[in-house]
Parts: sequence; C-alpha cells; structure tokens
Amino acid sequence: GAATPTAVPPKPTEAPKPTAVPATAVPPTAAPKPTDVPKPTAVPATAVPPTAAPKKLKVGLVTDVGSLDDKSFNASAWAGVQRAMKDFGIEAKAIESKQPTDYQKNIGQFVNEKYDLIITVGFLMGDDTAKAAGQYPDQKMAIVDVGYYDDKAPKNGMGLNFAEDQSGLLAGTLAGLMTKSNVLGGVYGLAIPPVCKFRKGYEAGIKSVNANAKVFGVYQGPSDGTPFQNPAWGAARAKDQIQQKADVIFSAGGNTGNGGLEEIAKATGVLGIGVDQDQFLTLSDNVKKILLTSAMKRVDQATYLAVKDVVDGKFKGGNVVFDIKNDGIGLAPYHDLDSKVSADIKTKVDAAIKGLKDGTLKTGVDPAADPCK
Amino acid sequence: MTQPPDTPAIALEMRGMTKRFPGVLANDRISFDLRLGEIHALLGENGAGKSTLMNLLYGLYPPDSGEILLNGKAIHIHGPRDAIDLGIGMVHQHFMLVPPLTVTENIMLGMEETRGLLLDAVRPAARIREIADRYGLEIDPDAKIKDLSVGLQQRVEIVKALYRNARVLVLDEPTAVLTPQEVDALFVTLRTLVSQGVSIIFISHKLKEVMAIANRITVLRQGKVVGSTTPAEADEAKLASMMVGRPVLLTVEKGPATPAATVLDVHDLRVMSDRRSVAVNGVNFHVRAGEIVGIAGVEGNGQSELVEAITGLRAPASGTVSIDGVEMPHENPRAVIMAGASHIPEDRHKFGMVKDYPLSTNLVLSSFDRPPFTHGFLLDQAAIDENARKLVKEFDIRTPDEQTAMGSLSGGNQQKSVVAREFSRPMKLLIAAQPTRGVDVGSIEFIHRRIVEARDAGNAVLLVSAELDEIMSLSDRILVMFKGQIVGERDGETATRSDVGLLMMGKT
Amino acid sequence: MKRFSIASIWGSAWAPIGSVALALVIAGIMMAITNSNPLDAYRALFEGAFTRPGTDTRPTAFFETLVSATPFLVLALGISLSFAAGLFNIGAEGQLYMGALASTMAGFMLKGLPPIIHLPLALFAGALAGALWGGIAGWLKATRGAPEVVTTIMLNYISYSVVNYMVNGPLRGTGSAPRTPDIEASAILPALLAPPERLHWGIAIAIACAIGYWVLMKKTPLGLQIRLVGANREAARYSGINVNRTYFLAMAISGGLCGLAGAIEVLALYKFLPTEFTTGYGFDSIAVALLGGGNPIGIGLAAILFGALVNGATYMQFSAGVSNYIISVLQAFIIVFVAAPGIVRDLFGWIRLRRKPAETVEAAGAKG
Amino acid sequence: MEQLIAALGQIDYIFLIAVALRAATPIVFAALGGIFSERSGIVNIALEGMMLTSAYVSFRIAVAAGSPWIGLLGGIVAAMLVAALHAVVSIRYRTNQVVSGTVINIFAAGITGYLYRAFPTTESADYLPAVSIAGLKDLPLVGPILFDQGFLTYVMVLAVFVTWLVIFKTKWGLRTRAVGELPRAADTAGINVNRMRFYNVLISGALAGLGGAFFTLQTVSSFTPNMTSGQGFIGLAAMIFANWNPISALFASLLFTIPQALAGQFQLYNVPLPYQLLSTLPYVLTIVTLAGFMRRSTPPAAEGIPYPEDART
Ligand SMILES: Nc1ncnc2c1ncn2[C@@H]1O[C@H](COP(=O)(O)OP(=O)(O)OP(=O)(O)O)[C@@H](O)[C@H]1O
Ligand SMILES: Nc1ncnc2c1ncn2[C@@H]1O[C@H](COP(=O)(O)OP(=O)(O)OP(=O)(O)O)[C@@H](O)[C@H]1O
Ligand SMILES: [Mg+2]
Ligand SMILES: [Mg+2]
Repeated sequence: GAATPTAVPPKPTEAPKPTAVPATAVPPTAAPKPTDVPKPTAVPATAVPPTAAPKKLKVGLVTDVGSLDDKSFNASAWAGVQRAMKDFGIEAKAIESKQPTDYQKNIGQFVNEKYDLIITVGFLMGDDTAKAAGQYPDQKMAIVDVGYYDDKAPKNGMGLNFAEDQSGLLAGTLAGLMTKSNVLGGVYGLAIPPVCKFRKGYEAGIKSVNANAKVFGVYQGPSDGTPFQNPAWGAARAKDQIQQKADVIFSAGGNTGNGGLEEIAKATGVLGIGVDQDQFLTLSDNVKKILLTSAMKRVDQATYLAVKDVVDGKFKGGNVVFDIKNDGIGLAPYHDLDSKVSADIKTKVDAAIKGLKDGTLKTGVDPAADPCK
Repeated sequence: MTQPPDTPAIALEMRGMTKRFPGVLANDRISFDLRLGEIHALLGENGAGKSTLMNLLYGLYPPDSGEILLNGKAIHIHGPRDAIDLGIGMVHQHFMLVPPLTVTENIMLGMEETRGLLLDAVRPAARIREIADRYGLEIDPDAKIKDLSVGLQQRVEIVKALYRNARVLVLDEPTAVLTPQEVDALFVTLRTLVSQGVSIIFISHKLKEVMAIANRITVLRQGKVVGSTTPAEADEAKLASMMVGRPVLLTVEKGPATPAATVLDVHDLRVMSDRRSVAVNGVNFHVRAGEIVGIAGVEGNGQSELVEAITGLRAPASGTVSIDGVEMPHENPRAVIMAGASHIPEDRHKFGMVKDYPLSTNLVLSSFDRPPFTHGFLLDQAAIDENARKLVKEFDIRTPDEQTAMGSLSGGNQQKSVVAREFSRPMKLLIAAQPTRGVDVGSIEFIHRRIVEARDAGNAVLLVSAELDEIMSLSDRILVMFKGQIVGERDGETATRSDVGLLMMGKT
Repeated sequence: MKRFSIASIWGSAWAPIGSVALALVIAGIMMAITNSNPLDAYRALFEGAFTRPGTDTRPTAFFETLVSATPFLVLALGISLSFAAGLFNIGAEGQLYMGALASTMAGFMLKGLPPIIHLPLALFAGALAGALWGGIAGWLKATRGAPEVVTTIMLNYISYSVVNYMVNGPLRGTGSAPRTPDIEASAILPALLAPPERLHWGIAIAIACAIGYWVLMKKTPLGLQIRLVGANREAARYSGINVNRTYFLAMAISGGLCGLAGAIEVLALYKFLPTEFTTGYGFDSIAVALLGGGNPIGIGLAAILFGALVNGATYMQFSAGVSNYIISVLQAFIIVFVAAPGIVRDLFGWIRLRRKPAETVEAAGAKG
Repeated sequence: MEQLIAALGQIDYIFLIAVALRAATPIVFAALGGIFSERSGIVNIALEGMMLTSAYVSFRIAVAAGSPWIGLLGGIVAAMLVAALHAVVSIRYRTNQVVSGTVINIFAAGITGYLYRAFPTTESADYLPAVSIAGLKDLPLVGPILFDQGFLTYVMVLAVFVTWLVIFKTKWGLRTRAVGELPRAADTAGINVNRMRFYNVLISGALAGLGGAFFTLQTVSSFTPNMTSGQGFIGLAAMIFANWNPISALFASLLFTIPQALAGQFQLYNVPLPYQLLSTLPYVLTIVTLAGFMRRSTPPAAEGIPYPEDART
C-alpha cells in the first residue's frame, strides 16, 4: 500500500465526500512548490512532536449540511482538528450547518469569538468563506475542497484541495489488474465534482493497465432517494453490476456507496474498493472480507496541517493541493487481502504511484474543465 | 299502575329516562312501556326526542338517568352488543347499512359465521332466505347494498333485526321512503311478527299509518311525554295538535291552477346511474308557469338521476333540458341557477347544506358571489347576516342565532332552512325533491303552503316525491315514473291513490 | 367564522404555551438521559433564538429568527390554502425548488433592467413556476381525479432532478463549484439592515402574504368558494361552484406561494442557485401549517416558533454541544401537544391526581 | 436513440424484475400497513417514520442480542409502539390524523438521529438469511425472481396475499371495512369501532416494522440517519394508486421500482440521457399512469373522521 493508515480514530467510514474544485484549478504558475506544502515527513500524526503553543490557539470548524457524524468527509475534517488539539494543545469547536443559509452566520459566530483559524468544509461553502475572508482581512480561514482562482484567492484564505482523480487512478490500476472477468464496476453518489474525479481517475487507471476491460459505473440520481444516503439503492446498483460479471467494484457515494459494498459482501468472488478513508478500519466484518483497499482522500491530514501552519506561524493564503506527492491522497493497505494481491500487481501499483509522483503518469482529468462533463 | 288481568304482560319498560345533549334536554324523565306482542307507536315533532329515546334503549348513548326493565327484570345496556343479546332489534331512521358490502355481509356483521379462519357466507345466506320467505321479504343476499333501492334497503334492515332473533323490534320512521304498496306489505309483515310474539315500537310522522297499525300511541314534545292514547280514542287532527301543541291543517287548500307558458322542457332525456346503468330512459315532459307537476314513483326508479340531470348535477347521456326555451349546458348547476331555477335537494345532508358552517352562510350558498352579498372583490358579511335574520323570522327557523352551525339544527329546521334559501332567490322554476322527507306535520304543513304559494306566484313547480299523499294533495298534473320511464300521466284532480300506486309498481 | 375576543384568544393561548412547556420538559429529560445539560441547552437555544445581541460580525439573534421564519410563513400559508380546499399539498418542497429555479433564471439571464422592474419580475417568475408545478397536480386532480397526495410526492422528486440537472448543466456558471452565475444586482431582494444583519424585505413580503391570505379566505367570494369546496364538495357543486376549477385554482395559488418562498430565499440570501440549497423547509412547513390551524396569525406564530428553533439550534450546538436532532424531537412534541390539548390536560390532571385528591382534576378539565 | 434501443435489447429483464421485486419490499410493506390502517378509517402518513424507527431499533437490538431474529422482533415491536402513539393521538384524542402522522415522521427522524449520535457504534448486525432455494433458483425465467430473494422479500409476497385474505375473506376484514366505511353501522351491529381501529393501526405498525427491518437486516448491516429515504411515502402513493387493494399495491410498487431498476440499467449501458432526468423515470411514469389509466380512487368513506363523529370533547 502507498499511504500508511492515518491516525484517524477508527470509525466506520463512507465514501469520500466529493468536493468541488479541480484540485489543480490553481494555474501552474501558482502551483505550490514543495516548500509551500508540509513535508511528507509531517505525516503521520504520531511523527509530529507536540509543540506547546505559547497562548491557547482557538480553531473553529463549520460543516456544510453534511453532519459531523457522517463518518466521512466532515467527520474526517473534524478528526484532523481533534488530532491537532491533542498534539498542539489548542482549543477547538465545531458547528454543523442545518441550512446552507446558515453558513455566513456560523462563520460569523467564530469570527465574533476571535477564533484564530476558521475551517470550513465542503465546496458548498466556497462563496460564503470567500466573502467572510474578504470582510475580515486578518481572520485566518481555510476551506476544504475549494481551490480559489487567483483573483478570488484571498490572502488570508487557504484552499485545501485533493487530487481525487489520482486516488481513483490508483484504485483503477489495482482493479484493472485484479479482475479475472475483465469486467469492473462503480457505484457513485451524486455526480458532484469530487465524485466525478474519483470516477474519472478510476476509469483512467483501469484503461492504463487493461485496455480492453469492460467498465460499468452508475451515479445516484437526485431523485433516487436522499443524496448519499440511500444504501438500498446503492446495493441494488451493485447487484446489477455483479450480475454483469463485474468482479471489482468501486463504491464512492456516502451511505449510498456503502450499500454497494454491503451488497458485494453478499456475493462470492467479488471485491470492493472503498473511498475517503481506510474503510477497512471502520466498516463491518463482512465488508472487510471483500474490501481490497480504499481510495483515500486525507481530509483529516489537510485540516491537521492547516492548524499546524497556524501553530508554527507559517500560515499563508492560497491553494494547497493534497495529492500523491505529499501523501494527501493514496491507497489504503490491502489488509486481509494482502495475500490475494500478487507481488507482480503490487509492483505495478507502486510503479503507478511513482509515475504519478514524477508526473510521467497522468489521470487525464483536465483541471480547468468540469469533471462531471 | 295496576293492569286489568286480561291485558298482556309488559315486555319492556323504561322509567324516567333522561338524556341531555349540549344545549338540549333531548329526553326529560320519559317513562314508556311496551306490552308483549303489541305495536306501540311513538309520535312527536322533529327534535322531540324519539330517536334519542330509542338510542338509549339500544345502548348507543348512556342515559343520564332512568332505568330499563325487560320482562320485569332491570337490565343494563352498555352498548348495542348488550341490546342485541337481550333480543332488542332496531331499524334506524338513517339506515345502518354499509353500501359497498353485500346484503349477507351487512346482515351477519357482528355475528359472523366462520369456516376455519375464513368467513362463511353460505350458511348465513341460507338463513336469510329462510327468514325472507317466512315473512315475505324477498331480498337477494348477494346484492350489494349500494345497488338496492331504499325500499329494499329497509327490508334488509328488518331482516337484519330478525336475523338477530329480536323479540323487541324498534322501527324508527320505517315508512318514510316506502310506496303505499310497500307500506301495506310492511304492515302485513309487522302483524305476522306480532302474532309470533314480537313486540314493536313504531315511530312515524305519518298519522294515517299510526292510526292503521298501532295498538297504543304515545306522543312526545320537547323531550317530554305529553300523553298516551289509542287509535280508538284519537283521530289524526287530535294527534297532530298533541304533537305540535296547536291545531294543524292536515290538508293543503289550493285553488285551481292557471298554467301559462312552458318554463321547463325536458326532451328525450337519457341519464346513467353511478353504476353505469340506464337510470332515466328517454323521458319527455314539460312544466308550465303556474302549475305543479308531480313525479310519483318508487325510490330508485330514476327520479334522483332525473332531478340531478335537470339541475346540472349530473351529465345526461343524451337529450336536452331547456328553461324558458334556452337549452341548458350539461353538468353546469350554475347555468341552471342563473336561469332562475331553485332546487330543494332530495338529500339535504349531501347537497343541501354545509353542516359545520353557520346558518347565515348556508342561507346564501348559491348567491354569495353576487350583489347584494358581494361588492367588487369583497363579501358583505353584514348583508349576509341581515339576510339570515330576515329568513329566520320569515320561515320561522328554530335556531339560537344565525351564526349557529347548520348541522346542529333539528331535521325539520334544516329542511326549512333549505326551503328558505331556495325561496329567497329570484326564481321562475322550483324543483322540489322529497321536500318533506322525515319532517314533522307542523313543518310539512308549512312547506306545502310555501310550495303552493310559489305556484300561485306564477312559478313552474316540479315536485318529485315518493310520498303519494304529498303528490296527490299538491300536484296539478301527476307523472308516474317507473324503471326510468314516464309510464303514465294523470290529472291532479281526478287521479286516485290506488290507480297511481299501481302505476308506480309498473302495473298499468 | 369564529368571532375574535380577548377571552377566546387567551383561552386558545394557554394551551399552546402549556404544550411548549411540556415539550421542553420531555425533550429536556431526554437530554439529561443522554447526559447533556438541558438547562444550558435551553438557555443557549433561547439566547440564540431571541435575546443574543448582534455585533459587527454577528447578526442579532431575533432578526435571524425572522430570517428563518420567512420561508416557513410563506410556505405554510400556501399549504394551509390547499388544506382549506380539502386538498393535501405535500408538494411544497418541489414547488419551492421550481420557484427558486425560475426566479434565479429571471435573476441572472435578464440583464440591464432597473430594479423596480427586474426584482418584481424575478419574484413573479418564482411564484409562477410554483403555481405551474402545483397547478399540474391540481389539473390532474380536476380532470383525471388523480389524487394530489400521490402526484405532489412524485412531482417533488422530479423537481429535485430538474433543478440539479439545470444547475449542473445548462445553467452552470463558470466558477469551480456547480452553481448558477450570480443573480444581477437589480434582482436582489435588498436587506433591511446593514451587514452582518441579514434581515431582508422577504419578511415584509411574507407578512403581506399573510394579510392577503386572510383577506382572500375570509373576505372574498373566491376564498369562501375554496372553503366551501373543502367543507362539502357536493354542496359546493349544488350551489353552482365549479369544483374542478376550484381545485386547480387552489393548488395553483398554493403552489404559487410556495414558489414565491423559493424565490425569496434565492433572491435575498443565496443570490445564486447552488446544487444543494434547501433541506426540507417544504416538509417542516406542513407542520407549521397544521400548527397554525389555518389562521394567518396562528401560522405566523408557528412560523416564528419554528424559525426560532432552527435558528437557536446553532448557538445551542455551539455553546452547549447538543445536536440538532433534538430540535426535531422538540418540534414533534410541541405540535402533538398543541394539536391534542387533551393530552396536556390529561397529563396535568394526572400529575395533580398524584399530588392530591380528585376534585382538582375537573379544574384541569374545566380549563380546556 | 440507437443506444437506447441497444440497451433495451441487452437488458436481462428477468433479473431486472428480480431486483425490482427486492426494491419493492419496503414499499409494499408500507402500502399494506397503510391498507390496514386506512381501511379501518385511520389515515396513516406516518409509515415513513414507523419504518425508520424499526430500521434503527431492529439494528440496535440485532447487534445487542447477536441475532437478526430478535432484532426483527424488536423492530416490529418498536414500530407498533409508534403506531400505538398514532392510534391513541388520533382515536383517543381525536386529533387530525394528518397532524399526528406528520408529527410522528418528524419525531422518528429526530429521535433516531439523536440516538444514533448519542450512542455511536461501529458494530454491524447479522443479516436475516437469504433464502435462495437451491434447485429452483436456476429455473429458467422465474428462478431468479421467485427463488433467489432475501427473507423479508418472501415475507412481503406472502403478506400481500395474507392481507388480501384478511381484508376480504375474514371476519376481521369484514369488520375492518365496515368500520372504515360506516362506523355507526358497525357500532349498531355491536362492534367496538375504536378498538377495531386501534388494532388495525397496530397491524399497520407491525407491517411498517417489517419494512424498516428490510433496510438494516436485509440490505445494509448498519443504520444511517434517514436511510428509509422516502420509501414510506412511495408506499403511501402505491396504496392510494392501488385503491387500497393489497394485490394491486404489489403491482403499483413494481410499476415504480421496475422503471427505477431500468434507469439503473440505462446508465450501465451509457444511454446518452442526463442521468438526473433518467432518475425521474419512475415518478414520471407513475404520474402518467395515474393520469392515463386510473379511475377515480375511492378511499374508505369514513377515513380521517374520528368516531363518534359528534362527540364533543
Ligand atoms: N453535503 C455534502 N456536501 C459536499 N459533498 C458531500 C456532501 N455529502 C456527501 N458529499 C460527498 O460524498 C461523499 C460521501 O459523503 P458522506 O459519506 O458524508 O455521504 P453521506 O454521509 O450520505 O452525506 P452526509 O453525511 O453529508 O449527508 C464524500 O466524499 C463527500 O465529498
Ligand atoms: N348526538 C347528538 N348530539 C347533540 N344533540 C343531539 C344529538 N342527537 C340528537 N340531538 C338533539 O336532541 C334532540 C332530539 O333529537 P332526536 O333525533 O331524538 O329527535 P327526533 O324526535 O328523532 O326527531 P326526528 O323526528 O327529526 O327524527 C334534537 O334537538 C337534536 O338536535
Ligand atoms: Mg454522511
Ligand atoms: Mg329521529
């Protein structure tokens, strides 16, 4: 496996919380130099020496309409902050938004209490965060899943972005090599950018190693029950693909996707790939038996490091991309299925990781374009 | 009191029955007894408390006080179940039959027979047939109630009571909807029952019938017993004044008609019933200004559909309805109203009123959106209330005030309110369907007088009634409807009851 | 048709108050069981909903409550109107979506109009779209007898997809997030106060709607016509009312109000249409309508109550760390107690019974 | 277009129906529950809330007791308790039944969400056994549809016929229908109207309970907030659509889930229609069928009216 398991407390996790901005929405010029970004060594948490902060820093986190216990995206973001609390002895609070109209209000809440850093979670809050950053120029802010274009990028605002497509590509590479039926599947949440990027990368990965494989994929429609929360629907769609002889299926759609994994666990000879966090640590035993790996998106890492920057007085506005280079994304360990994955396949996957790192391998996801087109 | 030895024993006795409803003392210390094998008639104007007393007996409400003795033993009735088990049967004023269910299902309801877990409809059906021909009450056990004429439904109600082995049988206004022939048949049945030791309480507003069938008569007024008598001692006029508390004219006096131009013209009308069968089959007739045309007929021979078609409540399959020579559009009540038609509907609860709404609103039901009740975009509440006060006085509607919900008025007064509303609009055609159904003699007298006045004021009047007496006493011309067709026309003056009655049965 | 009198108002007021109190107690017990402190929670809830003053970064609590109450009020009026006609419009959510969509389109597609024209136009577009969406259900009911409960449920789901498709497809802005372009300044529903206050003219529109509703239902023939159809369809037919037309009208007006609510939300608060923009206002408003009992004043109070709960929840979370879900529990208990005062009476009666002998029970009974 | 034709050609319809039947399970349970309740005269829009409650409780108890069967039982009981609440509020307190139903839906969402968070767990429940009947499941045609389903799906099909029998062929059903059509008539026949209604609402709770267990004991082995995802309302729609008839309710539900499965298949075969619009297929079809082929639905006459009608409380 590429990335080592994060220090996220084991929680059942769901698919990644798709997030908006093409990670590389930042024009090349502004592309973060390695120095801009925390050194890989900073990962994992345990490696970070507890630095006693002089005065107690206050960090506030605001979720989008997704809830803190979504065991996923928002949870993951909060987990990073909590880890920072432990490591740096800071103080932190979170507010969940019930209505998108609450975002401004909830941010204002923290600004008002003179919090040092305010982290907002999810592309839905992009506009409100930018507005707030503009309104209160000395208020440090960071937003997960949003990459501001230069003109919009506020000096005091940090955009934490992820290369979901790279994560997906690695999953696809593995899937393309593992399949025996040469049929692969995918069960996805609503087609919002991060989900689309996961899918695009996944399918590119498959093609890169297995040009003539058959690839299926289904997005949850806005009318198919509650977005990201309809496991029964996800399960049914996974069954469709199993019946089509798919023997590796990527599930990235919140609880909808988890429904897919549960369905896979009922079948024989079919493997599943999780998303966002290492779902092996969090999903049920029967899913563990079939969970090949998870396409990780280290939201916790991103928030943790954002806090660390403030602690170390290194905070800068602008976009940060979490990708393979800084272990912001990666594949989870194979865990119990490790023996099932041949040495040959493992080397091929590591080659892919290397390729992504040195830029010889591309996901083909155009940063400037809408990944869902 | 001490009985002479020869009189039969008391089957049922009620002592000091009292029942108060919010605002009304419906029964006030009523004592009443029923001898074995007698028919004891209960008379009283609308709202006198007859049904309430019977409902107490049947356990539908608990009495506030009073006791009931059956064959000399005090009994306690906590619900209909107890009453049934004690052999008390009741045919209610408003039938207690579930329309979508079959005759058998309705009759066995509450005492179903089962085979294993499933219902057994066979044995009950057999028993029903047996009861049916023992008392000459033919009915098809498998027919659905909603497909039966009211007359047949009432038959079902009686069989239902007998099926439950009733020894005491209560009939609340059983003849309200029957033809003379059906009434005669019913009376035969009742006498057979009595001869077999069944005791009967008979409630009716029809003095003629009471005189004909009852052994004894008890009269209620405003919840109190005003007296008991027997057909031998009393006559109709005496009974009527006992009920109402004043002398009542039982016959309508009306001068000869002076018919003018045709107002309503019905041409070759065909109408389907709810169950898609032909209800009205090519009917032609006309009504002229200044005459009352009565349509006689047994319930369910298409009169209801005919009236609904004429008033625009139901689309005819073919044919035309014209008022003053103007053809009415199909299924458009408004057009008919605008053409100057007033309509006293057969079913006042379904069509005639909005029971939770104040009397004042109900009195402008079909005119609230026009002056004087609406100016520009706004309702004129003052005008609406004023109108109500005026009509309440003019039509002597008994109500606390014009804001009272119409549903809480007694049947007679509800009917008066409907009449008041329909008469209060400028009209040239009056369509009166069963205008006095279930209404007491006092109100009947009143409504009849109004109808005749309407005629004399130069309106065309179409009277539809299953009440032969009503037809006979009001109509200038009588049309008889049978199986959806007009089977005969008679002159109001010369027609005879038996002749018209036969026509109604389809015998010419 | 009831006459208003201080007595009757007070008589009907004690029950809701008792209900709210009782609901608070029960929900409080739940919190206690799950070891969070109800008193802190309620203090925070109350401050966050009513008393917390604004600062240069934070809007005044009560104004925020009004901001949340606005859509509740407009939606509940729409739903009540359908109830009055004897129809059950579960489709408020979908009508709100379509209204938001239409007004957004009018808001950013039409350029260079003066506010005096553009804003009303955008609002109208929203109302119209809602009216059409509701009208479909009304029309199907009138012409085909299709039960509106079914059709409105179906139309809700359809609207989610339509909006999502438009926002991600044809109407997608150039920005990174899937959302429409910003609405032209000329179509923005202005705020009543300077930032951070967000109180906007929507509240005025909502109040106007409430007054309009009252006039329509109580003072105009159309209103009476709608109510008569609801009270006794057949009698309405008999008296010359075109029932089917009334069904259509009622659903259209109802939908129009719901669409207007959507328009107000986007034009005043979002200023563009995001993919995921409202969460269940349309359903909570059914409760608001039922709680308001068909009378605009009642509906207004219910809307403020719900607005307060939604708004106060944030601060309750922030300072007492109690989860949002408890709010739903509170709402449920409040509604059930208001709707069934008998329960409250019995409970109080029962409590007194515990304390001392019977006669007090009548007292409790008598009150009701 | 030709992709559409191609897709239609490729689809395995037997399998599609099998999937649709499974998806119909909770919808049909909800519809059947609604039929019992509404046939007896009590409007029940609380089915969604009852199912959600059961989904949560059956999961919790299945985990705690280590047995899905006990979990199932727990879910049913829990849903029946919620039903009892609905019954008491609308029968004893004569509250508007839509109000009561709405309240219960809000309440169920709140309480399950609240407890889900107050007592977090990462455990997962065991499934009820999937009953795939060895020999039969490979039968041509009907095999996969009839003999390769989850336990509750069989129960559902069974329940449809049992419900039909009970409603139309038993004493209980006769009385239920009488009570829902003309309670006064039933009363005068010595039937305790409100007791009949109370028990029928309880039965509707039990059925909704089975529907709720489908989510946590047959589909996914854990609870997530709001996971019933509106199926209760779809069930309600199916019930009305089916004119309160159990058998028709099964077909009404399939009429809904088959297009849903079809939409899924279309995505598999890359039919070039926006997936958002594809996902509206079941809803659009339902409306079209309603508008096109349905005769006016006739709810039980006394539905929603407390008994006795004129009790002044
Ligand atoms: N409200 C949301 N806003 C943005 N992205 C979301 C949201 N909900 C889900 N996602 C995306 O979908 C994926 C699954 O998220 P998650 O597991 O939270 O689904 P969910 O739990 O059903 O949704 P939620 O908990 O937010 O209601 C995540 O990668 C996340 O990026
Ligand atoms: N359930 C009830 N609630 C309130 N008042 C009632 C109820 N039933 C009857 N009443 C009132 O009690 C009085 C007696 O009614 P009842 O039906 O016994 O009269 P009745 O003699 O049967 O009249 P009718 O000849 O019209 O049938 C009337 O004033 C009626 O309005
Ligand atoms: Mg989630
Ligand atoms: Mg009577």
